Amino acid sequence: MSSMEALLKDESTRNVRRLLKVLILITIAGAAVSSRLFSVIRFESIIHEFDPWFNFRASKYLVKNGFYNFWDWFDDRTWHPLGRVTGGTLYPGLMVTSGAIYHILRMLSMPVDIRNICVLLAPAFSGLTALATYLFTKEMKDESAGLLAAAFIGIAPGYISRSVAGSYDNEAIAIFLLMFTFYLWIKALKDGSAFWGALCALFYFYMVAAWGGYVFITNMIPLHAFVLVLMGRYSPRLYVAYTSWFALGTLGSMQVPFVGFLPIRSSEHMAALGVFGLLQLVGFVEFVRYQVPSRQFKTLLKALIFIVFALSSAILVLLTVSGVIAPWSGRFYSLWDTGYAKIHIPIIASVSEHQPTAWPAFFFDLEMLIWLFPAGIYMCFSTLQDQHVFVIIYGIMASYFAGVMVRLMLTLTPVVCVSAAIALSNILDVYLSIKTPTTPTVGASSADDRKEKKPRVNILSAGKDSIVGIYSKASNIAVIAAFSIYLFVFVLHCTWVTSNAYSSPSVVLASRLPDGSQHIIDDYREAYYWLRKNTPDDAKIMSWWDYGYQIGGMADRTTLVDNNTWNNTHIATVGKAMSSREEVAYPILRQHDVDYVLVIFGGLLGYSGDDINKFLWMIRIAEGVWPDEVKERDFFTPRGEYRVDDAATDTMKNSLMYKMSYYNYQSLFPAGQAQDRVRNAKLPAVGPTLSILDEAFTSENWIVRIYKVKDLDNLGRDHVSAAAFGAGKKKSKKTKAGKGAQRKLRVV
Amino acid sequence: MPSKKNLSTPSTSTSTTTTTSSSASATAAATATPTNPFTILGGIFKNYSRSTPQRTKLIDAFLGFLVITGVLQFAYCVVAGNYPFNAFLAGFSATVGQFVLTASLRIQSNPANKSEFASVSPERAFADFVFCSIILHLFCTNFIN
Amino acid sequence: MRLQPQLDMASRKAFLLFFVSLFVSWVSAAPLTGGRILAVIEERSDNAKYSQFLMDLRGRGYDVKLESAKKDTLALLEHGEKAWDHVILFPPKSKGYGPALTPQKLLDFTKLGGNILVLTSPSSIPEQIRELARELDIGLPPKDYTVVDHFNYDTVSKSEKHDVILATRPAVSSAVHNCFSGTQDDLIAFRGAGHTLGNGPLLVPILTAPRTAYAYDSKEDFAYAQDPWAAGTQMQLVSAMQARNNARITLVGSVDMFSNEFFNMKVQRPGSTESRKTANKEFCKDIAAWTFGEKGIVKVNAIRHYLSNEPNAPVNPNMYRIKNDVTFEIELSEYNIDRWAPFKVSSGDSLQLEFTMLDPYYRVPLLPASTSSNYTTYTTSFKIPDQHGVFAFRVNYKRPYLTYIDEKYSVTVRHFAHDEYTRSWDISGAWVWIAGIAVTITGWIGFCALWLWSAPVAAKAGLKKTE
Amino acid sequence: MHSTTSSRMSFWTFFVLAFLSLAAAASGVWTFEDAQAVVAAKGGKADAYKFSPTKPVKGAITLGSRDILKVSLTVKEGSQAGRPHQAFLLAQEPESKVETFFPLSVKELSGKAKIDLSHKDLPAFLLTAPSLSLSLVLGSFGESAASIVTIGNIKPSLDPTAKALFEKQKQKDLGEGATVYKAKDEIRHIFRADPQSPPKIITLFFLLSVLAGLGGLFIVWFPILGGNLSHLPKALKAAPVSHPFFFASLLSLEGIFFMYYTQWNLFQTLAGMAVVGPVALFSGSRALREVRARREKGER
Repeated sequence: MSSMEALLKDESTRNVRRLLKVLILITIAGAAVSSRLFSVIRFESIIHEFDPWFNFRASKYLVKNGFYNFWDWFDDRTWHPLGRVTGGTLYPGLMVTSGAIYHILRMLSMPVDIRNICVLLAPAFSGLTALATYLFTKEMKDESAGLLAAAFIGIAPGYISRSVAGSYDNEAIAIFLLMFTFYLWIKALKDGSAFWGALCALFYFYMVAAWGGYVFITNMIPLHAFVLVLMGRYSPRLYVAYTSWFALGTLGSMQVPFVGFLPIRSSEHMAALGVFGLLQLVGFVEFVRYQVPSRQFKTLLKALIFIVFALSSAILVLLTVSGVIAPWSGRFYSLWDTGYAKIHIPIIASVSEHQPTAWPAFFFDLEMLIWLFPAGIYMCFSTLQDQHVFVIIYGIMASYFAGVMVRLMLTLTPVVCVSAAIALSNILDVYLSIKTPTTPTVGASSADDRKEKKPRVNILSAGKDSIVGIYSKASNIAVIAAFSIYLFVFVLHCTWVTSNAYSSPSVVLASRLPDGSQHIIDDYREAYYWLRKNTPDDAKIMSWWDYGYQIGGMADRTTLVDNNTWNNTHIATVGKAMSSREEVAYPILRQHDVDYVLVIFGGLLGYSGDDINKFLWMIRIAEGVWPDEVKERDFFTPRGEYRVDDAATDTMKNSLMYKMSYYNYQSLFPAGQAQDRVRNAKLPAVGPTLSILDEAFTSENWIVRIYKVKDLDNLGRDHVSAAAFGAGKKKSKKTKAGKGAQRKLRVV
Repeated sequence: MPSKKNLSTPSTSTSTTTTTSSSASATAAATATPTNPFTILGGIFKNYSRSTPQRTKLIDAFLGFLVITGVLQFAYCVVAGNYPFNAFLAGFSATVGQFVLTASLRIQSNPANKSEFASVSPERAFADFVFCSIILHLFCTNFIN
Repeated sequence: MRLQPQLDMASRKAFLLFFVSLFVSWVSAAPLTGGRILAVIEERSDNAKYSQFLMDLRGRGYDVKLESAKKDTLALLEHGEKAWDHVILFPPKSKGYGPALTPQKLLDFTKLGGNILVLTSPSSIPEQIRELARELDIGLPPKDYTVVDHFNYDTVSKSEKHDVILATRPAVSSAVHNCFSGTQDDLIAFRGAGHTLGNGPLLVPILTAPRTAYAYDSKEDFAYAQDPWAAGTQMQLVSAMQARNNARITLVGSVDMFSNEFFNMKVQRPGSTESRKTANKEFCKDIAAWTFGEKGIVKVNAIRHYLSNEPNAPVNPNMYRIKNDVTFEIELSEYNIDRWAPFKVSSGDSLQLEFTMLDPYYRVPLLPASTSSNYTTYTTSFKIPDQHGVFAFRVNYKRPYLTYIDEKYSVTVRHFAHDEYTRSWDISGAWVWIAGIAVTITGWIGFCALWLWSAPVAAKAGLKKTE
Repeated sequence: MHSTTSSRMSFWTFFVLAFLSLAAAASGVWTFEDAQAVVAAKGGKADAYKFSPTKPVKGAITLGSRDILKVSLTVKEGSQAGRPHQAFLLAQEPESKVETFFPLSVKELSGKAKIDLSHKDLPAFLLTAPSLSLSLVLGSFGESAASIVTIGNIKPSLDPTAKALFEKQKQKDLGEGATVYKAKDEIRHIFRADPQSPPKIITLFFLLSVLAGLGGLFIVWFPILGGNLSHLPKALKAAPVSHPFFFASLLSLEGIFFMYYTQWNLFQTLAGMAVVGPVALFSGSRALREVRARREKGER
């Protein structure tokens, strides 16, 4: 025990302690990385779900054609025939990062396949995230808290969900950048150094290049500054830090082609601009206040500030209304009003990760942190310095947004980890103090000497003179034991969630056979490779936008729409084709020179994420553009049910999607026994007929079905009658030419 | 005490931009207090020119120059339209950025703020200033195309 | 990676053209689209009736096989390939043609590019032909409905029935490249049934009944045509369907047209004084020639597009940039009986180039630039629209009596690359802001120098300022 | 176009006259007499138009949607009444020459012929036409020459809703025929207008004033505020290497930016900065240490 005291307090052993910290951090990083490798072990080293496939494709393009070609990339393999100015409409940060890594490894004569880099990028950066979180928390409390926070963020499912090996998405690096930018901001604010401010701006720039979520930083930092000003905590340090960050950061963010002039134009960025102006004013006024210590003048100036501020904000509103500044983007609205998207922008509402969060999700993703979180916030309140204000604001905002959108759980997780760590380390400080009341106990476990002016105020051991604290071994042991159990359970939970919930690459599905062994369902890749091998290289594939990126990535074929949903009308066109009758759909298919149509059908396997279940969104989106041609109502039975069995409406039964899904399906079953296992409905005895499409391919479990679009009839007949004739059906004989008005005239 | 006075100098620099506000203050002053705001401003000015070290004045001159350049560019944009817009942004934000950086330098290297900037000596401040400016110039040259 | 498709598409096209030309040179003895004709004729005795017509075909290098429809080895296709290049169906004596010639089989034959010449007579229009006609949207009259015309009948053949109609060739039109309007005052003797056509664009009338003609039931209504089946210009005597794959099916209402009798007949209009020989020989020859692809065959020799104002720009690139100036060229030949000749667009018509993405952004006429011994080069130039995307050069030239030309050549139109915008110093508007940056930087350098090396002169400065 | 029809009409009458005279020589000619066309309006009031082989009805008969046009006449072979094998009323749309026929019912002996014509007898295509020219064709076997006579024009009058309906019907009949193969009308893309630079004079004015600002700065610095570089020798003495290097590296950095602006690409620029940056860093730190020394000596 005494040796331990020595280790913890003695000056001579500082290096040992530093070494210890480094070791701990490395272990944490190791844990963070390794726990994200489940997916590779369970399945294989493969890119996951949807967006990553595009990022992967883009990275390959970058590595192959170099940076400038990537920048000018016009992609004619997607959004046919519109094409996409890909280079100008993506956040290049991720690809450039992996591209750089690729080339560096090359330089070190370690040729690594770009795919492996992409697969393992997210885990690697999660290690860095842990480091960034450590630094951030260190600024908040002390190193022990930092270490705890690093450990938490390392394994918190809320973050793992987006950063397992293979989920090669912007968030993979964005969270690291988020935390590091915040750390630099706090640093710059504390020291009032333009240097740190500039670094913060640089990393902000990197963040902007990497993820659309940069808007969160763009508003968090100004908000922090604004709150500080309101709290009367304006200081030259704030001025220096903020202005240097804003001047460089904004200019930097405008270098990213996709962002362009937004920082000047769009409302999301106006807060930063406003606060910048405000700080200039406040700065000015502060100095003049020093000049003339007359009370009236002070009040006068106060008035002045608010007049000017009101004035500028009024101008801002005016500009927004007059349209000089772009109004808030739809996604942003849906943050404030969850109902908004459903009504106005179905395309956004349809995305699963834009749904509001279910309460259990919080516990599922954060486990015990979620109840330590408020405690941590409270701690911050109790020792309220500038940086703590930041944590508090961050906590409040993030938890609101996380409640609104599932995906924003991601931005909540770090702050939860931080404040939980603060709370827990406070507890440990108290209960691990192996002290006798002779000497006052201040943060025993964190015995490092920090260059902080004010002594760290610790709420649980506030008031130095009166010795408050817990000294009975029993209670110490009890509490510590309890918490170690909590932590233990936490680790168990995280591992379990990671391995079971977040590690499956939705490209390959796993199912358990009766005997409990794992069975891999590989229909997607089967179908995509079929496309790759059996269709001409310039074939155009029409499918719902969810599968666009995968078709582009795995099948390497041209698609009409994909997950980059930039053109609502084009998507609506596909939706219309899917939801209308054959003879209506056919001209659309011809016009977009579609060769193949691909649908996902889970009916046989009971795979619920199939197109019939997404169908309503297609209809809604199409209805948004052609309200009088596609009507959602027509797809519901008079009693308002969405059915596929006998009771389905004719509109439903005649829709292309329905026909493609159930074409020939009945042939699998004894007559009249056809069963849809997803909607568990008994299908009509006679299956749908297709006249404009030929079935080209159906995967093993019928999940993916591909149809070829027929060419125009050689004799200019419509497909239905042509098919009828082919089947040997006779037309009604009509040798008598009609009389009078009935007589058919040739007028061309 | 004089050190404190130094702080007022941005008034020269900022007053060019916020003439409207100062006049507003004048009216408000008339309502708020009998003291004539113009005399106050004059006092400030005299105070400034008397008790500001020449080195600081050099900085202030630079600040003033930046403000004028910025105002000119903005006026040009208003008069002649903002095509090409990126050039306008590059030019204008170059001056604005340079202004705030220089202002930061001025604040940091100000003896009055020793307490605030414990870790930043004037030379360190200058180094930061150079570092930031270089980045600023890089961004601007890249942006103007 | 994405250049690949375009490339091998181009190569495919080139190969095709090469193959076609090869084929042409090889087959130059025999007709362009092959010489094997199956003439389905019931008994050999009839052979004599049409000998002139058949001889004429043989004379033009066809080898004509006469077969009975009843023959059980008769087949249009052998292992999925055409067994014949063309088929002539003479009207059968019995009710039908038999299993070898069901409409389905006939259509499969056309799918593979086989041409069919269908000859009918009022007395025998077999059910297969009726079904076929129904598919083609051609209306055939019931049995025994004959066409008569009390204005243009032949007075020489002392027929009381007025059923030998004297039709004239279709009028010459500036808009339509009509292979059948030969010498205008020809008289064509016709005895048989008429038919009506639907509005489909693939159907073309070849010989239209006179305005005053009508079809009546020659077995019932002797005294008075209460209920004529069709009449006037709405009724066709000879017409054709050219399928999308350019296979041709010609339906003739009168088999007698092709008989030696009619070939040699001298005819006279009511009212006119002198009698003339019929032009049936020539006209039937025209019909056969067109149906079997000796006439009205237009082919694309080559397609070229390139940047107009660059001397050595690559030909047929896969990618252009918005606002490029491009030139498009297409070489067209027309086959005429035995050789390829330059194709000439008729004066009232125009060959058009579309530059389209979803909708055409341009539809401009292609004008003849140069003419060689066997093709004409049509060309046009335009500025690519300021809209990026996958566009297509499309020459969609479909005209009656001519094979369809529908060439679609898709190219990618990209946006400006980062270094293709006009540089800021070229835009006078930007000078002020460039200068702004310049002075800021120079000022900054000066300031650095001052900050580093300026010596304080406190007092003097103070004085200067105050006064 | 109306004029053209009338001219065509006169042509036909002329033709017929010539034809009749010619045929008369040979034998009888199919013709008709006491012919009239009566439009029986719904209101019961009926107005009759008389016409004969030589004199067609002047002007156009308007045929309302409920009206019935009753044409009645007596057919004559030569001079005595008879029944021809062919007795049709032809209705032709003069533009497209599209024509349809209506057989008359003729009494065997009296030769009395009549036909009723109303909207429901006319195909949609003709019904929507502005005007139709009616002609009568009579012909039969035997010697007597057939004859065709234009007897006048009718104007089918449609109320807009009905017209729209028939137009739709017409399109339906056309079917694919709507895409008739012929040259389509020309299309040319219209480009967006390029942004314009402001008049040069304004630009130059502002340009000069900006440059003047720089001049002003130096004036304010050196003469007025008495800025100077007189510490330079001292600095050089104290740190002979680092000061020049520092300043040179700053200059060269700006030079690199200029090159980037004019011709270099990003990577060349970054490489250049990577070379010059460290120099600036080290020499800078040294130089500033020297400056600090001066400050602490109180020389600044």
